[in-house]
Amino acid sequence: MAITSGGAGTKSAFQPRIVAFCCNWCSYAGADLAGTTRMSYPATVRIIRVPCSGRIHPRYVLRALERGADGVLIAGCHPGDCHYSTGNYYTRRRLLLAQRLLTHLGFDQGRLWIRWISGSEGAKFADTIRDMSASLQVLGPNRKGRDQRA
Amino acid sequence: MTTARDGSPRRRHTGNLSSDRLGALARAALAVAGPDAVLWAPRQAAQRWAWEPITSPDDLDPRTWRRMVNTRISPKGILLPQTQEVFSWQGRTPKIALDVPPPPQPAVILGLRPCDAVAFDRLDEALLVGEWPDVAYARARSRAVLVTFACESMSPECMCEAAGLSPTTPSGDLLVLPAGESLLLEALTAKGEAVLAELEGREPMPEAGSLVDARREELAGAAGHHAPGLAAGQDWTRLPPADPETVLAMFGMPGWEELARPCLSCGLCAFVCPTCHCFALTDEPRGDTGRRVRTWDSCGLTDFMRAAGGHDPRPAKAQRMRQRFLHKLVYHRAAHGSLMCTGCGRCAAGCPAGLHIATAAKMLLAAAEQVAQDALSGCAAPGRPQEDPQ
Amino acid sequence: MPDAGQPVGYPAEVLRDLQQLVRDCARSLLEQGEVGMVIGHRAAAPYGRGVPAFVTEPGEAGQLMVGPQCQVGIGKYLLDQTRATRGRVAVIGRGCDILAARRLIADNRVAPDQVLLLWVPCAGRAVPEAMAKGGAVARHCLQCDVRLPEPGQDGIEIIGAHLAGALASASLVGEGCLEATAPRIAPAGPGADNAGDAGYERWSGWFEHCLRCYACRATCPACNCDICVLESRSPQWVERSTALPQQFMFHFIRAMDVAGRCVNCGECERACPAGIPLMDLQQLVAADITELFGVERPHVPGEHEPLGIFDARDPDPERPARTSGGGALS
Amino acid sequence: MARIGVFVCWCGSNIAGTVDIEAVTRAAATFPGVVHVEDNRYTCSEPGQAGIRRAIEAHQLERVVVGACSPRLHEATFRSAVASAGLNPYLLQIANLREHCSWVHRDREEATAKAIDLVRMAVARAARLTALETSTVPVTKRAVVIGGGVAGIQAALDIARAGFPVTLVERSPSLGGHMGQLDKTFPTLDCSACILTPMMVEAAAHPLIDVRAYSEVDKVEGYVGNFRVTVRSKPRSVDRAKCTGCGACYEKCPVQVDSEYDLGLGKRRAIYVPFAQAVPNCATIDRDHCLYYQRGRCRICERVCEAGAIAFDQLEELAEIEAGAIVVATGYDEFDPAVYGEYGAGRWPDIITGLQFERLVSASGPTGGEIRRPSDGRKPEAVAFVACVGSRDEAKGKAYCSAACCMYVAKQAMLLREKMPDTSVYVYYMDVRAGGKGYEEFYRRAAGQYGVNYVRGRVARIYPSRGRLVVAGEDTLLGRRAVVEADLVVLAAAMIPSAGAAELARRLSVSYDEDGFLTEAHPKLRPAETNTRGVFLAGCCQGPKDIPATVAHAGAAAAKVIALLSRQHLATEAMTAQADPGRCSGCMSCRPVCPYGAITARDAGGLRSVADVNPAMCQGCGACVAACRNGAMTLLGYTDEQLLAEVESTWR
Repeated sequence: MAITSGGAGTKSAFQPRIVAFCCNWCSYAGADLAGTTRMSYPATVRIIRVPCSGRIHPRYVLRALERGADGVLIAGCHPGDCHYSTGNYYTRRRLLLAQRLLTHLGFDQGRLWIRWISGSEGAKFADTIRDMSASLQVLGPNRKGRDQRA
Repeated sequence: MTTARDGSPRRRHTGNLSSDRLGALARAALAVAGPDAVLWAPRQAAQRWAWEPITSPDDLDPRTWRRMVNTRISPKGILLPQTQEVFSWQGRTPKIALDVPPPPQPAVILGLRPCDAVAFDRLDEALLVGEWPDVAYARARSRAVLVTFACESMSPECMCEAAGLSPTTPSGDLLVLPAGESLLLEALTAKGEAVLAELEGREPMPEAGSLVDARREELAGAAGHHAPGLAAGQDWTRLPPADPETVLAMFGMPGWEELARPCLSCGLCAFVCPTCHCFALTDEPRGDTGRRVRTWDSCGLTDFMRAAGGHDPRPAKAQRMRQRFLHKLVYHRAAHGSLMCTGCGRCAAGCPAGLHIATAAKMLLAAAEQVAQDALSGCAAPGRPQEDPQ
Repeated sequence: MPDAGQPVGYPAEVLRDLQQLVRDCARSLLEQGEVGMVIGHRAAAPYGRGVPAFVTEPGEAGQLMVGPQCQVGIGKYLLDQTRATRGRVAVIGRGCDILAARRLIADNRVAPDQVLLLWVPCAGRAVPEAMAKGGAVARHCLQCDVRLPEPGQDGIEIIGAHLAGALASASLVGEGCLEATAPRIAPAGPGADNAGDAGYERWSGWFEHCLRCYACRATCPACNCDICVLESRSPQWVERSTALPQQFMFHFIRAMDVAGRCVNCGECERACPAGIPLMDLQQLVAADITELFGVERPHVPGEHEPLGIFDARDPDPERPARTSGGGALS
Repeated sequence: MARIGVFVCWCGSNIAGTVDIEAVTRAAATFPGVVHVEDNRYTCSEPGQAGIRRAIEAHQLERVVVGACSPRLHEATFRSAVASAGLNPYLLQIANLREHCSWVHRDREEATAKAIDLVRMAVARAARLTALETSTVPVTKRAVVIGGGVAGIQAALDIARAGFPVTLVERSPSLGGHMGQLDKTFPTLDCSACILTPMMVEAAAHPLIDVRAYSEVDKVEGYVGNFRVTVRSKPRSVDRAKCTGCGACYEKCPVQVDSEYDLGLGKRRAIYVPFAQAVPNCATIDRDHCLYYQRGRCRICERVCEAGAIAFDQLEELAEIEAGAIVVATGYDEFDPAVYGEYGAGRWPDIITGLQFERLVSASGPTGGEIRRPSDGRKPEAVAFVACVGSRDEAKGKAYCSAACCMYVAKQAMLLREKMPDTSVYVYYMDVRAGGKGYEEFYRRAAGQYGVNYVRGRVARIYPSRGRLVVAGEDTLLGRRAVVEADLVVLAAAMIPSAGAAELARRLSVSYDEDGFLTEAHPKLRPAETNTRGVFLAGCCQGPKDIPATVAHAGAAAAKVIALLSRQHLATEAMTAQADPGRCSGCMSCRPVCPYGAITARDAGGLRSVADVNPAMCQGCGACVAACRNGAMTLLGYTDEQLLAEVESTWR
């Protein structure tokens, strides 16, 4: 059931959809590095570039799930390395809480991933997408809070 | 020989049904409403009575309804849904295709209280009378069968008598007067006739005849049948016909500001009200597809009147509240001759700030009397209204 | 007071004394021109429940009442009244009213020097439906930790401190009210019975009945924006239609925006015509805030909002969270 | 609906090899607003860019979407291309078809499907882009350097040498700082004063440097390029213009007090020049001890001063200085070893700190360089040094290493052995950190040819006995007690931020760590900058450093300042936050999360106040937007509408 790297080869019945919000300075650069070093990960992710993970309000997580995502990834600089010095610390608090709130509402905790990926961690970005895709395949498509017309 | 509520001439038609045969009544009504009709009835869930679609009519037990004064939320949503698709679209101009949703399934609304049944008459006046009837509502309404149950008890929230109604007001298509172990039925419209006929077709049923009037007398005289709340002793039908002078006087009353002070500008009163029918039209695009929906709105909400560009003719909550109460007690009456409030009491019970329509009514009655007296004593009319409360 | 149902277990004479103190205090405040208005409660039909009273004349002070029938939270009225009134505005209220006022001050919506807060001890407040039966105390009052005034807070005076003890010992639950006071939702999270699908079904069941009447927002002291994002058309986070996804978005946004700012007054739940147990959500979140960020009593407005500060040692989603329920799936 | 043009890049075979370009262009043509689609082998090439320009004109494009490599590579390129066609450069959106698609996916079908999604998202976002302008702010061509130690002097000189005026503010009566108190410096053992004094003199003499000694920074307002610094000059009671520094006054002054410069080991008069090479060489009256100020009579100095420089009625001066940049060089203080009761510092006069030892061994010191016990003036026969007093000790001191102690202890031990070969020297240490050019060799020389006894282990306690000091410790290498009878004990006390540094940091809205050291903008890449644009760090205020590191740091700060001041105007970020005054309810939840202090509350009338963002200070991170509950705060270029457009078009 696990996705083989690159999503090529064995295509499983269900390909999860991941919306990833990546901060411009670390995680987006990390994703770029994964590309420049020709790593491969499943074609399950759509990256949205933001200046800092601190820009992302938890609303975006639910909106993404509502409009068709099976999982949401929030990726930022490692705590302490934020380009804007503190943004990701607030992100960490806000999204940890959002994750709790979502579980209280009955959403699967694994729908929201929060990861710190630096500009030099192309491999970590690829691994994250691989792991996340695999675990979302186990969880299956998200039906909760999902707009059926989306 | 009398005329039915819907104007159709008829011989008085009644029936006497044992209360454990309620299921039969329900099925008869369903048969009249049509093959794919849905049965709605009050059901208790999480300590509250709510209107729910019923799949097994035989489980209904009228005795349990005796514990219910009324549902927390009015039944208006059954025929006037809070969210209603007007049409959906596909594609982009110039190649765009519109699609109108199919008509709703016919509804049988069983167990209505008179205040809520009368409320549908008010909605009819507001939405069906005139040159441009509300198509969607008309479709739902014309195919619905309303079976009203007279109230055997009242709560401190009840105000129907102040609104000129009573726990036994003939309303809906069929009025049911519970009497011990039997249900006394009285057809009030052609649909009601049809239901009784249907019922008789299935099994012989005795006429209730004079029992109906006796029971009505009985219920009317019964203790606890007089609105115990703030509205006790008020009679809103005594509000004068809305001649311009009186309306101006009421409009200009300085009391609105004070009355509205506690108001929190939520929409609860309108959303629980059985007669409020304002709505908003919004589009819900999804890429190249989408739909236009109409949803309940409330004149109490801050953005109700806000126009594109930001202008708001009623920026102050006192203005919004005045609009609401005058519409309920004066404006609609001027247009259609009836009060827009049936005294169900939901707004008063539910208002998070403890606001009460009877307080406003009291104020209006006083103002009207003042005008009348001034007229008698020949002194000058109040003239121009005061500044809008801001 | 008309047809007041005095809940079982309340020491009536204590309330009477307290009420006298409140009336005297309000009267003298107005007489001496200390304040331009006193916000409190007065009795009104039905049930003789306590509704907001806005007293501006010393002579009107006699209408003020205290006790479990005072259902309506009055702290939030400072938002309007401080702007509409000449002179300071006094709030004579219970712990939750005081916290509501402090919320507005902390949120920069009301200037501290515009208000005078008078804290009256409380023995919980009644549930509307249960009033007729003799009154039941609202669920969240059972967990309330501000029933008795906390001395030594600047800008806050206490009325009837000597009566607090008597009220503290008062039984909180009235006749036939147990079902009204029983918690409806147990904490969610992995393992909990309402985690995952069960929890989702449960909340769907509640949200299906949400009328989007905004009563929860209108009564919430933490929801004090002049213009609300829930009604914003651009960006439009919530559509007007009452489809389930929209309901979840509506309540998620509200819960998230008041997270760490909720004063635990229970107004949202009291006001909800659909009876949605909104306080469950808030109390779960409050517990999380304490557990995750070590913020004690997050419902008491402090110098910083829990989400407006951070600690470099906050639990990290990449490492397994401290306890079940939180942290990222790893 | 804006007219959108889509340009899909093959990037040779880099994209085209995995992505079916033809399919992407076909799909793109159907997206809302798209009126033109074309593909190029290399869109970033000159012909490719020319193609964009042509299309903008030919099809009156209002938005441009480029499907190519990462925006981190060519966003600037394409923006200028768009701009050259007369379109606002911010009306461009890039879809990352290479790094995020063709290079990471092998399956052509999947990659193509994803590429189409990425272009759709870009188109949806582009439709909601708005034209943005970068505004500019003028730059005041002056720097203020706070702190007159070696870091401040170095920074001031570098900036002045580049031709920019500098105001150098020093709290004490003279420049020099701690380096001025040192005797010799490691690893070269050259005399500290000999290398510092010329710098001090040059600074004082430099036409572009305005030295304000005996002064402090009161207030800092404004922002990068436009600071207003209020400097308060304390009254010296001596006319600096007239004073020749002849010294007659302090010869005659009857009052003696402990000398700050000699750290209590020596005395000075109530009117004094802190040390011989002081700059400015101008006397100062210590009003707290001067008889005239205390008792109302004396005025001997006034009588003996031939220059007539004494000015008892001098008042403090407040000067508001306009500056474009600020350098913080407030340096360090010595950690108070009294915290370690067991070491007896402060209780026994012969237990001194490293800095005190410098004065003791210095030829300009109270003993003229003769090493004598403070208590009885005897020559010490045995001296013990204790390293890491306060450093590397989370329990009682500081967690960090003070970086310079190991080396200066070695240096001081050497100097001792040089001056008094028959004095035995012991050094108690945890480990010797000699990372630096020539440092390790230096330490080996001390331990080797200079015969300094290094004892690895912490000292348990120090107590007097029979006129000497017993240093009881443990030799962890030999695993036995190491007890030494010494006549003098030197505690290498940790470096801590100088008093008031945190207060200053708050005034500059610069953050500082739990130890009070000011925080740099980035630990690796921006060590001399802070998160407050226009404020820079030099020397130990940022963390413990030795002299070479301090000077290097100061030079780095100076370079940044020069780069800043050499600009006529500063372009502000185009993508900054903006508060909608109509929607903002003034809760100011945005203020605390802004790392740049760019948000203030503005009175909006009617008892309302609203948030206000200073675009010159905002760096566009968007933290305030996420903190704003009702959507009053917007980040231009990353608005909710734009991001939601992407989210909602992700798979459709």
